[in-house]
Amino acid sequence: MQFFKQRRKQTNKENVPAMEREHKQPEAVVLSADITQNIQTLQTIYENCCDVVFRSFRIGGEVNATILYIDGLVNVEQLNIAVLPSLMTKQAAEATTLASFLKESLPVSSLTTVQTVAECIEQLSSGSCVLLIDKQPEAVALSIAKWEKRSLEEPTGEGVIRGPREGFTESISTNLSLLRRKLKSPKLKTKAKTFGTYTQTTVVVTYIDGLASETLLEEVEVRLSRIDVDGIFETSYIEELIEDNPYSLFPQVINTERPDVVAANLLEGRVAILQDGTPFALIVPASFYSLLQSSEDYYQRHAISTMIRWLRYLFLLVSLLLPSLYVAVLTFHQEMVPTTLLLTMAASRELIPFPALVEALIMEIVFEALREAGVRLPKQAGAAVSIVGALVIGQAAVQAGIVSAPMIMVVALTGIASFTIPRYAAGIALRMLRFPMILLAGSLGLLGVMLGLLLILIHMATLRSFGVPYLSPMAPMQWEEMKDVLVRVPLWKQNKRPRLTGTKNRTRQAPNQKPDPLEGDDQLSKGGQS
Amino acid sequence: MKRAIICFVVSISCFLLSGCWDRTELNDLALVTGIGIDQKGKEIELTAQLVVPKKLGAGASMGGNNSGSSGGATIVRSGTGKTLADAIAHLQEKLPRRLFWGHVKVIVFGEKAAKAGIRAHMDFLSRNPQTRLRSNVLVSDKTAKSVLELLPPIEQSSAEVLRELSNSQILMNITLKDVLQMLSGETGAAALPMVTLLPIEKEKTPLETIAYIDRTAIFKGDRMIGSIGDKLTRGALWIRNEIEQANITVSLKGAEGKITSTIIRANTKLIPSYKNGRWKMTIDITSRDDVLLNATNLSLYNEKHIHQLEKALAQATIERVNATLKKVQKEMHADIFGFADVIHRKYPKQWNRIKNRWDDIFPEIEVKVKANVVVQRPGMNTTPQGIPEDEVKK
Amino acid sequence: MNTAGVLFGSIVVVVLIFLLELPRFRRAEKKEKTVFLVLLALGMALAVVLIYFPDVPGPTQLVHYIFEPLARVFKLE
Amino acid sequence: MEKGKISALQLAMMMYPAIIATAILLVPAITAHHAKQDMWLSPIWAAFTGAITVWIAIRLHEYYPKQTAIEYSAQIAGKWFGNIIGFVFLFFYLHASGIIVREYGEFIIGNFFIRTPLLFIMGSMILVCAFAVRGGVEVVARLSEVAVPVVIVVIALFVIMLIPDMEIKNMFPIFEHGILPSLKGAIIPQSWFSECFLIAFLLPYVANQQDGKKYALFSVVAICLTLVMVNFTVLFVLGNITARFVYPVMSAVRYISIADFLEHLEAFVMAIWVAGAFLKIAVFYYVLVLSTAQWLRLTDYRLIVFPIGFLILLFGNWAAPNVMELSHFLGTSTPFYLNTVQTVIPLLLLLGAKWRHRGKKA
Repeated sequence: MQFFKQRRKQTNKENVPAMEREHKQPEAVVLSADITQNIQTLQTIYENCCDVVFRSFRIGGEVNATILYIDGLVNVEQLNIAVLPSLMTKQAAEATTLASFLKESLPVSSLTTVQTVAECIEQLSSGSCVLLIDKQPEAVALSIAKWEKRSLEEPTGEGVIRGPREGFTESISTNLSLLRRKLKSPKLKTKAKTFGTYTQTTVVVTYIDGLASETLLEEVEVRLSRIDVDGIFETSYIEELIEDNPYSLFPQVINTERPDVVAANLLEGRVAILQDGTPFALIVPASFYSLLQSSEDYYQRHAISTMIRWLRYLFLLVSLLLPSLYVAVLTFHQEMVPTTLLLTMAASRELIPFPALVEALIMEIVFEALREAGVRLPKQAGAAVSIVGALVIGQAAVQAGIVSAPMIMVVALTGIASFTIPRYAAGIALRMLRFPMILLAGSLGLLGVMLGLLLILIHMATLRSFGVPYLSPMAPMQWEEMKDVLVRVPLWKQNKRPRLTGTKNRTRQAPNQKPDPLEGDDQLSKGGQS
Repeated sequence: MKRAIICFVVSISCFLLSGCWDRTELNDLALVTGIGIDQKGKEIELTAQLVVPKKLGAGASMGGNNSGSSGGATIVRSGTGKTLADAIAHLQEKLPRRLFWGHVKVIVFGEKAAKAGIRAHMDFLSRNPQTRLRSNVLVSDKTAKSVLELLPPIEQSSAEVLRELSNSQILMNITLKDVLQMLSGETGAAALPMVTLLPIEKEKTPLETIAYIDRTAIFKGDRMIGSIGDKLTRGALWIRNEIEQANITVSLKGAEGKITSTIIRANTKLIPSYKNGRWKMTIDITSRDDVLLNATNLSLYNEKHIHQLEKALAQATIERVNATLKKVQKEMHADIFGFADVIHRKYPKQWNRIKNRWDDIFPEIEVKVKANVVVQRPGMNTTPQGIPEDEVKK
Repeated sequence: MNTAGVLFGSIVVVVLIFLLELPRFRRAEKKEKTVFLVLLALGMALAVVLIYFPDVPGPTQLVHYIFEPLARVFKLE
Repeated sequence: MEKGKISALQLAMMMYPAIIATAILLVPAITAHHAKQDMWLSPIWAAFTGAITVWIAIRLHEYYPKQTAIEYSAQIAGKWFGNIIGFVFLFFYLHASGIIVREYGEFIIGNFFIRTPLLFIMGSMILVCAFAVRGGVEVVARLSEVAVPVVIVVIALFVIMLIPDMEIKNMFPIFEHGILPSLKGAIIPQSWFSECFLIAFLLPYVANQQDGKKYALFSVVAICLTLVMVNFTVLFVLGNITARFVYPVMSAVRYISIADFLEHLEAFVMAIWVAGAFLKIAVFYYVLVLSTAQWLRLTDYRLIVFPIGFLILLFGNWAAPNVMELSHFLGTSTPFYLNTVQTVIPLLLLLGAKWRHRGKKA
């Protein structure tokens, strides 16, 4: 596929001369039959780790054994009540083989035998207990992990009025279970990988077999395989390492904390990347319009969703252009404003010491600062500083004659407009772009605004996200796809999957599902009720 | 990284370079709402009516403590020079702010200036990229300055007053574009609305009187040759098919009192004809009216009375049109009705032959006026109100 | 605008183009490098000529000279 | 060299602004000067040239489906002579781009930014275009798809908003002096239509070749209809003074007034028009850069984008000393110039190609 022609050179990694990255050599050691040696090896590895517990005991009072676990990751209660007693009882020694004994009498569902020190460490980190037994060249890992985690909550970043209210949490297994509960088909594939030399973070690539195209999957694999970092704490790390244009302001990947969004996108043939430790999942490929869609668009009535989408597109332009248009009109094209309005503006600007351009810049920067402060401030103080604070400051600034009243309106409207964009990442990109736009408007008026707009469009037209043109389906035009961009057509008309991602299996549902009581065999509407 | 720095430096320097050039702050503009052009001896005097936002702001934002000084939001400044551009340059010298012509509503010519010719001024006004082709053009019976100086009690500026009056379509409504079209058209004549100053009332300052449109200035070529009053103007509007609002009052035979009707829709057709080397023009007027006032004792539910009324109305219209024709066609010889265009459209070949002699031919054209008035509704009353039932003539 | 300013400006433009394209320039083939440099030099030379002799007849005059007789035939004025 | 692919629809979308953008500004005045009240008819005559040029380009394309005009002229006319034809094209497109940029600059400065230096206005536009051209044919095509609908909507709005001020009587008498004035008025617009030859450079990159012909002709019709609409509007509004304005459309836009509020939209219309002009310059610029690279047999054209942009800027400055001379040039010798390069030379090439392929096809 020609989209992927710019596949990155793999040479980068080899060029680096055997980096001083810590080698995994000591852990590659195979466990020996001597338990003391094993314990010693592990103790040196876990030197100065107070949370690693070594508990020695005898199985059935005869065989030396040690159980290792990391405090806080393991269900100690189960260990105390179920595992240790059954190991310590007499019968243990009477069993024919150790393996059969463990299988028969340990009340733990998942048992793994491990051969190497490295595996031991991996099991310990993921919350298993490792059981070392004397004279055995292998250990047994009992997975009785349990750690504190957040319960399911409504995602705060993507609220809906109608729609499922559960969001992802920081635990990957919970997230996968949420997803699995929505897509019960075995075609939902989840491929795990581990990233981060130190963090050893689990990253899961999920897709639906038969819907996601192989080229896309392959591309995701290739890009992920290039990642070699020491730690990953958020999917944004992955995003930054796999996106197409690292310099762009625009997000080229959708991030969401809603399982329903991920599930719906998987059904359109996209690929999702989940990561342990963060509620945010990545979805690729993204197009600009997919960033302007909210999951609720599909849960509300279609006509209303269509209108709300248009409103969103309008306010997208407002959030990008309003301050620059204001500056351009006020300093270059005064004839455009109706006379009465212009006179009102002139009257309110009469005592303002700054040029309109400076005024706009000051106020926009103040607004951004207030927004940022609102996010960072402790919750108790945050509310006071937010919009209310802005309004109070604005009112005072107008009365003091520092800023004109129309400017405050423009800034407030711009700020609000940028929040109508459902994806925060896209909204903030446009908010940042309005600063260069204001500067352009201040130097070339509407011409400058247009040139700036063209530059942004050129950039967007050049962008691709995993082979999909960023502006599709607008450009390149796919009229068929506009049903989910210009409008949101009713569900019974969305019979085909999007062309760019769902090429493998185009048909989404049975045709002719438009409800039509008079045509169908609906008993009630035929007047057949007695 | 290096490229980022270069891009940043370049964009910043571009921005700094362009700081001056065409950027003008609103605070540095003098907003002109009306232009007056007068002839002072050999020189042109240009009067600009400027809005002072400071005075507006006092009324608008500070809570109306001194908003009583109504109409004081405009001032008038003049400059003189050999040409209009010269005069503007002189005017600009006297002002701390840059003149801004983008909001010019009206252009007023003093009578003297109009008589001296307006072509050069028109050229300037349409050449300037700031002025609007939609500005209304008027002629003042005194100086243009005296009109713009007025401080109207209702509107913000006298320019606004004149524009509203023009747009109300009772008399002529002529924009800069229309003037340009008339001047460069085949007719060689133009008609512009004319402003009259009302005499000053007692106990009022001279600036508190009002100006209103009640005449029409007739131009031949680009010079004003005379003017006609409001009645004749109506006649002209009838012929030009521009009548929008008009009341016609007639009295009927055999009844005392008068009936006034108002025009709902009117249409005029000019039909030229050419026979034996003579040009004839038929003016065919059709109008639909409603009765507005009935001071007679006639019941308008009688068809006979309606016919009578219709005839009387038609007659009144014809008389009005004829009066206008007499004055404008026969005395002034100015084709403000667009006869030339009509003939040109209908008889393009013959037109090319008579084009150069049009000034001689126009006064000789025989004009026949036909009017057809249909009264549609009697208003809210059936029989006349306020008289006993038996006095009503059924 | 004064000539020195324009001259300085065009030098800045040429240098900027060169700097901006430097990464691509390094990777390019020899032929492309030559074409790139020749085009830039042409531009600079033309800029200098235009700055000092702004009225030097250009392509427009040439074309006009060739085709004007035809225009006269069709009486386009 | 160019690996991108465009669709036939995108081709049409690129052609439309490539002709409309400047045609809509200058042509109505020149047409009105010759054709008076028959000016609305001229674009229809003019469109024939467009159709012929498109036909020539498509026939040539059928002979050499994978090559642009530069490449096949070397094949048809031989290496030495073909290179000369290639150079004529190069020079023409450089000169034409310069003139277009100059027209753009003069329009912007004459109407809006009187004190801003011409070089700055032209330079900023060329810079923006250069970024688009570096993105390749796909980017230019996508930008047209985004911008052209907006341009069309704004033109339609402009017509609709002027309806209250239209006077249909302005178009009479039709054919006052016969059909000749309207034909004469068509000479200038038809040369604009000959710019359709641009498709000869873009057709090899069209993915659905079969539809190329259909969409190219469709585009010619759309351009023709737009010009007719615009001419009608200008004629109805301005009447006999149309020819007296340098940019009649802009003067008509100035006249728009709806409810005392929607007034003076010219700056807004200018901004949208700039998008159209951008596309026109970008398409010409792209063709110029691509042809230069092909003529010199380079492997990549991206490196020469900026140097050529600098040359275009200089040519724009060099094109004419002032607007009057530019208008005079555009009104007199331009049509013959444009037609010679874009219609006559391709026609000769087509004859040559026929001769070379004689007897090959049944």
